[in-house]
Amino acid sequence: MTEPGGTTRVAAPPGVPLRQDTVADATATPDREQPYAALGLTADEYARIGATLGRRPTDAELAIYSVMWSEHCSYKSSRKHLRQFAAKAPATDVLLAGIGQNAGVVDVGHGYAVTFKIESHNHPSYVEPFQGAATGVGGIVRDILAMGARPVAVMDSLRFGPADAPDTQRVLPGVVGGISFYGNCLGLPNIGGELAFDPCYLGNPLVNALCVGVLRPEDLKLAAATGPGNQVVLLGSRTGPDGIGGASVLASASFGGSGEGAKRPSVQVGDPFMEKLLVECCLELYHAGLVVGVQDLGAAGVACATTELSAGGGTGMRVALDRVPLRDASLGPAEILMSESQERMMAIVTPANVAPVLSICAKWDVPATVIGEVTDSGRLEMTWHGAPVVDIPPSSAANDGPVYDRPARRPDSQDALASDDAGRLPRPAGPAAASALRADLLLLVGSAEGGDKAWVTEQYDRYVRGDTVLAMPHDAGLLRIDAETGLGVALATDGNGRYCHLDPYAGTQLALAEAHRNVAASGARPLAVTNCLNFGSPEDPAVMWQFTEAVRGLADGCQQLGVPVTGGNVSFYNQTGPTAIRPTPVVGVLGVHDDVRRRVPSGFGLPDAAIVLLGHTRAEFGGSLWAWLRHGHLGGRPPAVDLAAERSLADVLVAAAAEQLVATAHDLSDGGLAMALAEACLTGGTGCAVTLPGDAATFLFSESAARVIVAVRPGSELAFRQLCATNGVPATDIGQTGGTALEIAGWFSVPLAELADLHGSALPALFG
Amino acid sequence: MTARIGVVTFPGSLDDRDARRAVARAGATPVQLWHDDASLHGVDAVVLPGGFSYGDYLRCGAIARFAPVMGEIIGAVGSGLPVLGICNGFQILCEAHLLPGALTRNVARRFISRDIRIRIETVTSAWTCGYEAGQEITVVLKSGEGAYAADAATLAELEARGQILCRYAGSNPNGSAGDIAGVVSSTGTVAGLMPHPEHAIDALTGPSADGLPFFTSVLRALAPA
Amino acid sequence: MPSFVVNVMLKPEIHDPQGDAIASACHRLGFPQVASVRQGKRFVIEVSEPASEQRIAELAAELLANPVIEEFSVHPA
Amino acid sequence: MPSFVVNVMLKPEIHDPQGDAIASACHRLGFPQVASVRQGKRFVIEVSEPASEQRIAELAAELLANPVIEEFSVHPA
Ligand SMILES: Nc1ncnc2c1ncn2[C@@H]1O[C@H](COP(=O)(O)OP(=O)(O)O)[C@@H](O)[C@H]1O
Ligand SMILES: [Mg+2]
Repeated sequence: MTEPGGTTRVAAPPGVPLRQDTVADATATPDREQPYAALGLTADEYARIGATLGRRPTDAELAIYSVMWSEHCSYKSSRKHLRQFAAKAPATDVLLAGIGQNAGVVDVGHGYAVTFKIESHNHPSYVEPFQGAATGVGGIVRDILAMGARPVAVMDSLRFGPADAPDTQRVLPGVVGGISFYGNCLGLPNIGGELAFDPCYLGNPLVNALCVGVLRPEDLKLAAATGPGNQVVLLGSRTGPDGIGGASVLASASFGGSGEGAKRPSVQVGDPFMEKLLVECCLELYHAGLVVGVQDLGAAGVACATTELSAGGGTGMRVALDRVPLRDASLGPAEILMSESQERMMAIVTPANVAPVLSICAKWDVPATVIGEVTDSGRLEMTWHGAPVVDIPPSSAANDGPVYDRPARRPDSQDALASDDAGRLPRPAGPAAASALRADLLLLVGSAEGGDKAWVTEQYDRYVRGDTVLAMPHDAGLLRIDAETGLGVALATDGNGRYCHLDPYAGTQLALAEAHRNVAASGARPLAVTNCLNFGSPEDPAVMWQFTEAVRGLADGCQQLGVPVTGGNVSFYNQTGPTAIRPTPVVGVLGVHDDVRRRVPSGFGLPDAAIVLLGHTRAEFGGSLWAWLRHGHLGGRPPAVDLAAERSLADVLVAAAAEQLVATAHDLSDGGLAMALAEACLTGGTGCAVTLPGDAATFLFSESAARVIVAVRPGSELAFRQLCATNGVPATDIGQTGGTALEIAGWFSVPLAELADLHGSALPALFG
Repeated sequence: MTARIGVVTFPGSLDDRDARRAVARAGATPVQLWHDDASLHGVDAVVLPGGFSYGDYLRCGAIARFAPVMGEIIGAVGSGLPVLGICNGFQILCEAHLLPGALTRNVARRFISRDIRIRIETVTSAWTCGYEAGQEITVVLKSGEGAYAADAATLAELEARGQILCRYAGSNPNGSAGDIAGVVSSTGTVAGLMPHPEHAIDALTGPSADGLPFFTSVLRALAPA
Repeated sequence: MPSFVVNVMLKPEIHDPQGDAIASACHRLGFPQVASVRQGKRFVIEVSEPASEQRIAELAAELLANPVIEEFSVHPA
Repeated sequence: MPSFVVNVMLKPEIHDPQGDAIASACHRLGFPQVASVRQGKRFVIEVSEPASEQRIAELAAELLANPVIEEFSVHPA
């Protein structure tokens, strides 16, 4: 059979590799047509590859460029905007590695550093919820491992369609089951996350996973292949035909679509057991000082790891692709390069250390194979059974991808949305107000959004490793890092698609502020930020406007709060047909706790403690949970952002924890004071009696930002009041803890048993 | 000299670190035992920790049971070696037929991680002699296949011989037969339970410190009378 | 390559929550005639050299099934 | 009561880490001739009134197998 380009191909007998498109073929057949468009490259991008190489790419090279220049790997639509994170970053001396690395690394003192990052696995989790979510956890854990750190915890931020939609019944249990399966089996405590529902996520759920790791600063590893002569070792699972839909386009286009071996699944199956072995094995290799550089194999597999390692090292690399251990012998070089098989890492090792590396790998039953070596050629050269199939400058694929300045335009509909003021919604008033307020509280508490998340979080092991100090349902997850000093880190993730829909700039800052507040509530000082930007298609100018506003909002917000963005992830094309999801940036904040023994939980425990509301309450209902659930309304303005107030509030919370002035702190967010009081009562198993200091509906359901409730330790009232005054944080006494009911004086009272029942049955009623 | 208590690490063991910490907290010397090592290194007792040995592939504990170190343990049990299996360790002990019965899928078909109350039923075993009969304690349950199953005759025999180590107090979280949370061999030395006493040794990082007596009990049992 | 199938099912007296849940799901989905469902495991084992059914049964008894709660059968595939 | 068996296996191109782990366990246990193991599910379904194989296949497609990664077959038991 004769290909368009003129090369002759014969169906190879089993066991004999098909002849592949070599560098020599590419030079000899400059005009052969290649399926670049089917691989997602534009004609311009394809031309650029030709110009870089001075010839057409081989199939294998085309595979590399197509994955490396994909939106996912190259950030081609977002890169221009993301630069603000570095440009506006506040001066800090704690950042050991920042944007551009696998994950950001911050120095937390006492000889420890922490690395953390959040990443999306949205689309795979829709196609196959269990495996999609499971491999999402696996992927982010390898990113953390690649920094030289021991992964110590995970979190998950989840968004689904309406809770009662049939497809949510399929997707949610699968996603949660997958996260539970992978995270639990890997031995990483799950210390928090989010769960939200909105019709916009029905055909496009959001599954964002966060991992945090701990290392000694001197053990930091970078993705750099240095030292010509050093060996390239592939560790972990054998490579199979996973997630290489693109490569099969290539295979069928260049091999005439032979039916044999053409089935290429887009679903990857996770093997947490192999990942656990890989983690322990890599950590032992690191501690033995046997690894020069390391990179995880993520979305673009071997293509990504080899180009990034050699580009990162400023070196070259020679790789024999036929040495890659395969699960399916029919794979060719392009497919091997693009395969997304899970549970693999790539390490750079000096020749002398190859033997000890292989023996540690054998101890852990982790397959390990030398597949190449570092060179000083500045070229990434790959062979297939001796024939050159790749010869490119690695940074042309890894760093010099296309960058687009996509048109962004604020849609006119924003004006109408903004003028649809939620302040006009009818609020309980008149003689029936008391029972209406009570009913509204119960509506929120018993909804899928406001209900107890235990149906989800009980599937996650929060105790493994024995260092979890706070986890669900507290405001932040808190981990002990050093048993001697009590040093710990706190983490929280937040996002609010409704606020961002109304105003992506303010909405993103509100997400940042909420995560910041949650971390501070535990007593930890916020230190650094990661983010996952979930948006629709960047080719839609309205989406691009949302995106640019969100990035600007986050960069400005971080600057004002004095916390740098250390890394993150962009997920575009979250849409169903032409309809994009609401813009949903998810922000993760990491804080340092000086002594986790002084942690502050979010539940009321002590009776007879004064409850103090910190911050200003205004009538702000735009985007609120109350407006959404009670009135099905989404319009107007989100709550006002006041980052200076957030900062002062955090200062108060951190000092109050250190001085042990408060027994409880719980931030106010979705559902306002009403939800916060209900949660604090239920979490701690203690009731409260509260007197509202103004308009009841406003105080109960407004979502004004920069607010927290605390329960002050008896005897510390004066000191706490003084602390608030010094920091200029408004503090209003609103009541006392104690009893077995949530009582709003003069309005209504709900027995905790009734509250617990409603709160606890919301998700089980839907998911069994 | 303090007692030396071995904690086995299988590929996929997860709570081995916590078990070692609990052993140390109890005042004994934790000794790391490797699954592939056919020696117990002279330890006085052994803990099989929680986790997902061999990924829990096939059945929980089914593959770990054949590890070389298990051969040593099975041999030493005959001469009175105290062994405690926690969660996955309990599953391994059942798979190895060192304890009767089996652990099956939770009735709710989901992994359950929850703070629960259990009642200590037998205080004559090597691992519970520090408790009072009927004492209720708060510990963590975290398992997907924690429902204890055995045939009626076995259950009756366990009951009659006082081999029920502990029971779920209050509601049965996973569908275990007879609310059984743990069982012990007729010799009182080999014990297994699904909940995790090693996660309950410090109220800072666990639901209580109620689990510590498991680890101090064995020291008492080992001490020369 | 020759291969064998090993079927492993829970013994009838052992509760199968998974099977029960599937049976109720069948009813909800409009399959009222489903009286009961039992879920078991099916292993397909390829052997590189001829192996007797007897040998595979030994493997099943030792590893693939737990005799306390399960029963199995072996067939050439 | 009449009954059917539904066998559900991962599609051949889908990675089966569980099967691989079982295969290595077989080798360690002295069954070196085991070349590969694939683990699937086996459902035994009892029906209270006569049901066609066709109908059970519909049930399998909808409920018992995930067509994205699995394939199934139906047989009278
Ligand atoms: N998907 C999830 N995974 C883990 N923890 C979760 C998840 N969803 C919610 N949580 C936890 O449940 C608790 C309540 O969540 P939420 O009501 O969103 O808190 P907040 O309003 O303070 O942000 C928090 O501790 C949160 O971390
Ligand atoms: Mg929050």
